[in-house]
Amino acid sequence: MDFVSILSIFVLACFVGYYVVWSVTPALHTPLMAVTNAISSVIIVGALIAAASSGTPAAKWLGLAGIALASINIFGGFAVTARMLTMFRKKDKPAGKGETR
Amino acid sequence: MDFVSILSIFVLACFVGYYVVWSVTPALHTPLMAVTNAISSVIIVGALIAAASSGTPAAKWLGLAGIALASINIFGGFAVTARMLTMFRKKDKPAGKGETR
Amino acid sequence: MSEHAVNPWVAIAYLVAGIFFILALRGLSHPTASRRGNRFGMAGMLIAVVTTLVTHVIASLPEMLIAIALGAVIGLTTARKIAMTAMPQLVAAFHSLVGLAAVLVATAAFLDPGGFGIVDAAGNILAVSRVELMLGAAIGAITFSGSVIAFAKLNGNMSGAPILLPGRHVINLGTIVAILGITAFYAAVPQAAAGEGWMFWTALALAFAVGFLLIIPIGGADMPVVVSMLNSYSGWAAAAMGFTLHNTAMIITGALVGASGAILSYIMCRAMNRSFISVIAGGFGAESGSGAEGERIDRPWKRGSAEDAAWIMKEAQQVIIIPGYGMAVAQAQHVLREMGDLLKAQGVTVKYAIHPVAGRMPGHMNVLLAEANVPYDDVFELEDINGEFAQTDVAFIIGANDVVNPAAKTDRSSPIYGMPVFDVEKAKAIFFIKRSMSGVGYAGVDNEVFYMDQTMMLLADAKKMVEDVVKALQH
Amino acid sequence: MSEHAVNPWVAIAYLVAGIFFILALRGLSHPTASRRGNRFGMAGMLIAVVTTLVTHVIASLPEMLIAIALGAVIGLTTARKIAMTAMPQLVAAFHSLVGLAAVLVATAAFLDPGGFGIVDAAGNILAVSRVELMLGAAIGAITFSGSVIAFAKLNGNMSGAPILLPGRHVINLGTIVAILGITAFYAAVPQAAAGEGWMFWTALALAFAVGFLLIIPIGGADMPVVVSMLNSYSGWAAAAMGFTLHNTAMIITGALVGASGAILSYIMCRAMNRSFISVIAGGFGAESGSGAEGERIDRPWKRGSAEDAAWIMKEAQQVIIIPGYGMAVAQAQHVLREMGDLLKAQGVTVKYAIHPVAGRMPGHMNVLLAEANVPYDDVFELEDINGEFAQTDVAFIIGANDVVNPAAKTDRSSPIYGMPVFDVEKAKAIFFIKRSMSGVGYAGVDNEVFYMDQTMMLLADAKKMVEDVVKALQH
Ligand SMILES: NC(=O)c1ccc[n+]([C@@H]2O[C@H](COP(=O)([O-])OP(=O)(O)OC[C@H]3O[C@@H](n4cnc5c(N)ncnc54)[C@H](OP(=O)(O)O)[C@@H]3O)[C@@H](O)[C@H]2O)c1
Ligand SMILES: NC(=O)c1ccc[n+]([C@@H]2O[C@H](COP(=O)([O-])OP(=O)(O)OC[C@H]3O[C@@H](n4cnc5c(N)ncnc54)[C@H](OP(=O)(O)O)[C@@H]3O)[C@@H](O)[C@H]2O)c1
Repeated sequence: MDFVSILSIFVLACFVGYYVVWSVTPALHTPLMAVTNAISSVIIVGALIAAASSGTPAAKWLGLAGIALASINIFGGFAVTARMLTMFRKKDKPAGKGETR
Repeated sequence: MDFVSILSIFVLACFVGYYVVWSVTPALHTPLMAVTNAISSVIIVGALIAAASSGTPAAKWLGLAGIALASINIFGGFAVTARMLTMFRKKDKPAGKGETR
Repeated sequence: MSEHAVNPWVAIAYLVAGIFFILALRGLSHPTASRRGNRFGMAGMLIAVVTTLVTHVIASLPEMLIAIALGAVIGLTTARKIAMTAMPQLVAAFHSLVGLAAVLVATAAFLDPGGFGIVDAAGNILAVSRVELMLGAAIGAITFSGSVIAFAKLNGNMSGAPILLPGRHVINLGTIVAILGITAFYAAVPQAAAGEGWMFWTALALAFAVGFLLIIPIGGADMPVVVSMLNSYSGWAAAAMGFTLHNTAMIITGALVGASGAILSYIMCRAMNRSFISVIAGGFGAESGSGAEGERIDRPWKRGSAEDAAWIMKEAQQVIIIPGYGMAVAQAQHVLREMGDLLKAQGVTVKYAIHPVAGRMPGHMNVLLAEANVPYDDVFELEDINGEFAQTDVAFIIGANDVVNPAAKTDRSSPIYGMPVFDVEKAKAIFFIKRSMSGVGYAGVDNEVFYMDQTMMLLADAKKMVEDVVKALQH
Repeated sequence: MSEHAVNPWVAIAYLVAGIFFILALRGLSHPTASRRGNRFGMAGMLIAVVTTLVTHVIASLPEMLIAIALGAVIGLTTARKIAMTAMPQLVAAFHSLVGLAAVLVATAAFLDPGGFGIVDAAGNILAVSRVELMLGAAIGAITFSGSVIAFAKLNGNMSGAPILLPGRHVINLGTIVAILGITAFYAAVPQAAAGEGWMFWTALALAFAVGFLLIIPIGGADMPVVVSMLNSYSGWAAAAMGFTLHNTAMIITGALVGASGAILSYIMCRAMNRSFISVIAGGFGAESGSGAEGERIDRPWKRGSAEDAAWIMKEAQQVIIIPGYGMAVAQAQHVLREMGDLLKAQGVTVKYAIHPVAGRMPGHMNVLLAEANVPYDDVFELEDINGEFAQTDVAFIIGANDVVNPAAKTDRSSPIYGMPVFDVEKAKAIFFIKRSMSGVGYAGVDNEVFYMDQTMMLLADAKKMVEDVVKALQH
């Protein structure tokens, strides 16, 4: 991929981000913060490349540390988002105490 | 540009199109049809390339015909959109008969 | 600069053009931003054209300028002269041109692949480009012939009645499969072997035929959905050519236009409570507005006069005007606005209520009212005004019918059941303008509102009737 | 498969991952779609990770799996244990990790450019990659140190008071300019000349310092805007690394996250009626909730009891509950829902009204109420419910303050003037829970509502007070 392709992808992705975020309902803004956290850890791809490469030991260890940090975020971020989202319920489904049935 | 870059650009552009069109106010759906008409004539770029190339005379004449057709659309489409859009006015601005002042 | 320079600035210029097209559509989210949006669109087109001109060695500039000038004259004249009520036809006509232009470009690229930079070392067209070219040409051809039929039906050059060939679904599907088969075969042939031309021309001819065959069975009243669908196709054709030319502006535009057409078709189908498939399968809407379904039982109804209407509306607190297709046919928008102004001068609150599928095209009524200088803040959408009918003295229905039919809410067997409609029956008084008691709307069904206690039918041409109301209001 | 294969399927896999991330955010447009959205997000991440693993020769799989497992354990434990009221801190902590990971990746790429495929024929790092690396590292470092401070302030490990160094604007700006200058110089050096390492490490150290310096002058109460801004930064850092690695998934994600953080900051600033610049300049919100501004004139007000509240609400037709930051602090959401259920059982209509900036984080109140099993169709946004106060018997304000302050509508000199607020003063009766008359809200201003005729102050900890109301309702 040449630079201009990447730039084009980036610019269009910014438009998509703009629209998709504005379409998020305000009630879910906290889960939005949590899930953006999780997905921004896609940086783990870079850490994997660093750890996989056998070039420099220092780079490898930095990569492994990056993997661990990003993993905390990925697992933690998606799990906490899922936890929050399961809390949002409609009226008709009996909730709360009703759940123990 | 390789094929995957182009594909990525296309897919993201589809997302942008989806959001941007849904955000158009229903009152302006007719101008929307007219202006999409105009911009889809960007196909004139292909016609220009065909007409510019000195390869095959047939291709050149097809290109020239394409230029003429696309130009009808470009000028006609933007002009008719502009004509429609100038009609949409707010209340406070005195309109109609008031215009002759 | 030389041909096919891999100059990144060229690619960036096309990207900017594409972004300007996005901003052009984005502007349409509000009337005040829309004019600037349109200028963005023009600027984007200028950038695309100029970039193409300066990055190619041009062997024939005078001819090209003549072609552009010719197009400009025709386009500008048409745009200035066209009546707003003829917009559906105009859009169809314009689509046919885009489709044909796509066919011409694809054919030119096929004949002169070198000029388009899509040949491999051996001088053959690249496999992926072969697919793109063929698809671009085929979609363009379908768009062209389909739009020509849509134009003829909308413009009255051809009867709106659906023409139903026996076995048409089989024929159409078979032809489309044949086109795809030829495309696949063409792409798979390792060399541009003998028969290359034959394959291209056959696929193209079949595509022209399919466009024709697909549209003739569809009734005139369903044409707006078809026009939108063809709009979408013209976008995909442009995108296919963008893939061939590696041109970001064309790809972005294609996606925008493709999405726009698809979404507008969807909105129309949803508001009419019909599936897209049923529209495309055709055969519906043949008798629209012809009043052929006269087998209704006679029930009592009240006839009103222009004077009655003028008298009652003058005394009202609030009048809601509901325009429909009949207003467009009668060109009654200007005199309607005059009536509204007279009522406002009497202290009456006047609002215009527009249903998403009133008329025959999305946004049809809005453009006509805007043409008549009705300010857009007097114009309300269905969900914003529907709660107000209970507090409204007069619902003034002019040339609308299906969009005020309560059967959509109550009668499960009605073809329009489930379509959202105006709750006009809650208004204290209803005036209903149409030409005759036997005439029906697009869906061809009777309307309970005609026979309600508070309804008065004003039977006449819409323009004539409103002129009479205006006269009555003036003294 | 070998390293850096130009296999188009790899690029397509990353594209699919990026699209899945778009769909993850898109799901959040409605609660019912949101769970599926979250699964799209997980699937996207899985695709990205697996694609990376299968397309690289891996010298150290066991270590990598251990690192992932370690992260998973820590992440999952935290996610399960964390209290919903601690979400702002958690988000800040997670951001710091993303920032640090970006720094580590950029540093690794700097040390082993060959492994990342960003070297030219002579073995030097490509100029454009040098810029991207440096920017990615710097943004990551700012995100890291800024988020650490934000975490400490939100979690109470550090005083929320702004720490104002003299000349801090000059220092900060100077440091940022220095980083940009070094980056430009580094990119311009034709060879990876001597001093390459020196430049990278200096810029990195300066960036860590800037993150620290930028955030310490900002008061604890402004932290949510800061957290969102840092969220945005972490996105741009990921995008920068995506440019380096030519990775579509990272670029798309970066743009999504960048946009999300920027838009949330914008929404908060708009709802607080403050400019983003004034937040970032710092020094505001030092005394939030501390009640230090006690110099108000004493005016008469009425004290209510839990029994009064229970009695009056039982007889009401409609009660609107307005929760705010105090409800979160007191963890009163569960008992509040119990109160609502008891009232509903008495035939009272109970609605929850949430202001866009109630609490200390966008959507803060919604999550807490959802945690307490309040169904989301009982929860209304400002513009949807504000018209209803005139027909409401009781406005029950619990731990909210600024969001019901009428000064925002009337007093041009108020710091919150122009912020949209609930029209609670139109309700027949108002109950106002807070701990003391001297305590103020985030903006530190007095509230006219305390002294209104129909207002009764319920002074106590929110949880305690609502528990008493529940007891009173139960017999
Ligand atoms: N807007 C779109 O995008 C779109 C697209 C496709 C289909 N449609 C369909 O079109 C329909 C639109 O509903 P609508 O309420 O606007 O129109 P309609 O239901 O088609 O009714 C038109 C009415 O106007 C009357 N009329 C026709 N010419 C007239 C004239 N010169 N003077 C006075 N009255 C005249 C007709 O009765 P007489 O014959 O008795 O005069 C008829 O009652 C819906 O069913 C919709 O689904 C809309
Ligand atoms: N949501 C966001 O994204 C966000 C971000 C940044 C800033 N803000 C700002 O935060 C403010 C939010 O407004 P708000 O109305 O929710 O809160 P607020 O105006 O900050 O008021 C909080 C109230 O809760 C009371 N309180 C505190 N602890 C309590 C307890 N344990 N029990 C009972 N009452 C307690 C306080 O009074 P006592 O001390 O007397 O108890 C105070 O009256 C707005 O000014 C907004 O601009 C919001």
